[in-house]
Amino acid sequence: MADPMRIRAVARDGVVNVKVLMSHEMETGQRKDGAGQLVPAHFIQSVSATHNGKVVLSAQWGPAVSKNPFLEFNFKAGQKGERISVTWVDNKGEQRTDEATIN
Amino acid sequence: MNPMRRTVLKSTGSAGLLALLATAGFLRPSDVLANGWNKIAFDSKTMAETLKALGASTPASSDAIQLRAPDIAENGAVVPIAVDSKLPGTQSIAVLIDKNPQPLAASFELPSGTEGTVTTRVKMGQTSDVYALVRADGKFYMVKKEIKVTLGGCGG
Amino acid sequence: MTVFRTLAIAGLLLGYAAVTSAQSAVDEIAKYRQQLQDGNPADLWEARGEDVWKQKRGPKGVSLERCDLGLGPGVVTGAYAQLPRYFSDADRVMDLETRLVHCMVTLQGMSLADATKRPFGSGTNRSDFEALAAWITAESRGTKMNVSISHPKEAQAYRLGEKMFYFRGGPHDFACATCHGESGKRIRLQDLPNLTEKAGAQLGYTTWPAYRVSQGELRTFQWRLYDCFRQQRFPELKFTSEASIALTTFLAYNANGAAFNAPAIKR
Amino acid sequence: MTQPRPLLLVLLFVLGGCATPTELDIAKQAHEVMRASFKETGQATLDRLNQDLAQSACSIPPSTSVNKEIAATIEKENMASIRYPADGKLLGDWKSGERIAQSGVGKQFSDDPKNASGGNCYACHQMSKQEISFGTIGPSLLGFGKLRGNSEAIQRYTYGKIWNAQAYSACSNMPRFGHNGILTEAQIKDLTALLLDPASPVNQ
Repeated sequence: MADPMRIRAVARDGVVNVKVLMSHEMETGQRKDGAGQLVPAHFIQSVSATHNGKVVLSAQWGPAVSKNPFLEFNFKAGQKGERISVTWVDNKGEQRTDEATIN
Repeated sequence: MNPMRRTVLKSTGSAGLLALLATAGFLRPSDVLANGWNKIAFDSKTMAETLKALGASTPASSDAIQLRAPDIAENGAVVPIAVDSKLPGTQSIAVLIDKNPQPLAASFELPSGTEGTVTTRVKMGQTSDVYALVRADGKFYMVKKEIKVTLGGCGG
Repeated sequence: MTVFRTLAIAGLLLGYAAVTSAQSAVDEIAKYRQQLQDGNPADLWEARGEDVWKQKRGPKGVSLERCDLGLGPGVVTGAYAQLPRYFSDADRVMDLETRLVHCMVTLQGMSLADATKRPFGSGTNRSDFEALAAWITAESRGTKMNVSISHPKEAQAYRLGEKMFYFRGGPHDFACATCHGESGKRIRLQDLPNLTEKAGAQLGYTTWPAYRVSQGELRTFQWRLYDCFRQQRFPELKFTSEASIALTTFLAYNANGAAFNAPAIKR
Repeated sequence: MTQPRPLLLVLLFVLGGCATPTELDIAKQAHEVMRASFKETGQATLDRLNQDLAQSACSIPPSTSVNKEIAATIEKENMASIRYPADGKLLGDWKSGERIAQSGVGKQFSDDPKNASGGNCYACHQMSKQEISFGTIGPSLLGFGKLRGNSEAIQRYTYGKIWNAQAYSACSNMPRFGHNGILTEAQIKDLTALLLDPASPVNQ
C-alpha cells in the first residue's frame, strides 16, 4: 500500500490554503531500467479533494506530473478544525485517501 | 518538528471516488472512459490535437491569467508551475507543454468556491513553451511562457 | 596595434554580454529553487523514517527507540548536530548511518550484511537509512552544529579526512578540493560551496540530507560522498567505511556554529 | 597511471619545507584507510588510488602553491608525455567537438567502458553564447580562436593543453585528457577544432 500523503490545510481570512505531497513514482512508461527494459507506465490519473462532503478540487493527471507530486490550491468557506480529505487513483487502479484537519 | 506530519490522519482507501470526480469542465462525456480519465486528450501528440480533444480549438489570450514559473529550470524532472486566473467564473485550468511527447500534463476542475489558482510540478523533456489553458464562463483562454531546461551537475 | 585593440575591446564586450546573461541565468535558477522550497517531498521520507524507528524489527523484534545516537538511548532531537562522534561502546568514531547499523546489529540482532543490504534507495526499492536519516536529521533542524574533535580518535578522523579531501587521484586527477576548494565557482549552473572556508563548509554540510529532484530520492551524506567519488572517477566508496566517516568528521566539524537546516531540496 | 613513488613523496615534503614526519605519517595512513574503504567496481580499479608525482604533489589546498622545483619537474614530465598526431593534422570536426564538450560521461564505475568518454568542458568553462549552463572552475573560453588566431603554434598549444594541462601548468585542475586516456587523439582534434575553427560556436 502506498505511503500516506502529507496534507497541510491552513485557514486565513476565510480562505483555506491546501498543500498536498503524494508518494508516487509517476513512471512515464518511456524510461528504461538498468537492464534496458521499458519500465511500465505507473502514474496518478485522478485526484479529488473534498470538504464537508463537497468536492473542492478534482484533477486529471498524465505521466508528465513530477514524481512525488505536489499540489496547492485555495478554497473558500473552510473553518479551522474542519476536515479535508484527498484521494488519488492511479492507472493501475491503486488508490489512497488521507485526511487532515484545517489549522 | 514538522507541522504537516502532525496533521495527517491515516485512513483507508475510499470507495466513492468516481462519484466525487463526476464534475464537468473540460471533460465531454463522449471522451471520457470508464475511469473518468480523458485518454484522448492525454494521448494527443500535438498542441492542436490536445486542444481539440479538450474542446478548446481556438482559445483567446487574456491578461487576467498569470503563468508563474522560472525562466530556467535547473532540472527538467521537476518544473514548478503556478497558474493564477483572475477571470470571473474560472472553471478549469490545464497545463500543456508543447515539446513533451504528449503536451497535456494536468487539468484541474475548480468548483465554485475554489479560487482560480493551482500550483503543481511537471516534467519537461527539453526547453519548450508551456501553456496555461483556462476555461471561464464556458470560454477558453490561453497564455504561454518559454521555460529553458538546462543540463546540470557533473553531467555524468 | 589597432587590430589588437579591436580584438581586446571585442573580447571585453563579449565578456560583458556573457557576464550579464550568466547573471540572469543564475537569478532564474535561484527563482526555480525558491519555488521548490514550499513542499519538499523529503517530508514523505521523514514520516516513513519515524515509522521505521519505532517499528519492532530484526531477530530480536525490538525497535530502534533505545538506540543511542550520542545523547543517550532514544534521544533523537539535536543528536545529528553532534555527529560524527566517538562512541565508547564501539571504541570508534561513527557517523549517523554507521551508528544506525551498529544499533540494528546490537539492539535488533540483524547481521551486518542484512543491516547494510540497501544503503541507497531506487524507486520502489527503498532504503531504511534514507527514511531514518530524513527523520533523525529533521529533529536537529535549527540546532547549531557542534561536532567535537577532542577525543584522540575524533582528532585522528578529522586529520585523515582533511588529507582525503585534498587527495588527487584517478584518471581525471580529481580531489574533493578540485570543485570545493575555491569560492564563487560553479559546475554548469550549480554553485559549489567552498568547503575549505567557514561559510561554504556550513552551507554545504547543513543542507544534507536533501531531496534530489533529479532523482526523485532523498539522499543522505553517505550518498553525497559516494556519488562525489563516483564522479571523481574513484573506485566505489564502501558504505560506512572508515574513509567516509573521516571525511564526514572533517566536513561536519568545519560546519560548527551553523544552524542545521535539512532535509533540504536540491536539483 | 604510474605506480606510487614513496621516495618522491618524501622528497616533496622535505623540499616543501612544511612537512613534519607526523604529517607524512598522516598522508600514508590516509592512503591506507582509503585503500580499505573503496572497492573495485567495473572499470574503476583500486590502482586509481595510486598517485603519480603530479597527483601526490598537488594534493594540497588550491591556495597553496607547490614548490617551484617540483612544479618544474611536473611540467617537464608531463610535457614529455604529449603525443601529437602522426598525420600532423591537429584540427578535427568542431561539431563532433561540441558533442564531446557537452558530454560528462566516461571512466566512472557506473559507465560502460565500451562507450566513448566525454570531455565535459562546459562543466567548468563558458564556451559558446547559446549554452547558458556552463561552469566557472576554469576560465571562459568564449572567442578562444577569435582572440588567438589559428596559427600552427596556437594549434599545437591548444591540442597539447587538452592532452596534458599539467605540461603547461603544474597542479592545474584540468584533467589530462590524452595523457590519462580519457579522450582519444581524434576526440582531442575535434575539441581543438571546436576552440579554433572560425565557424564553431566558440568563435561566434
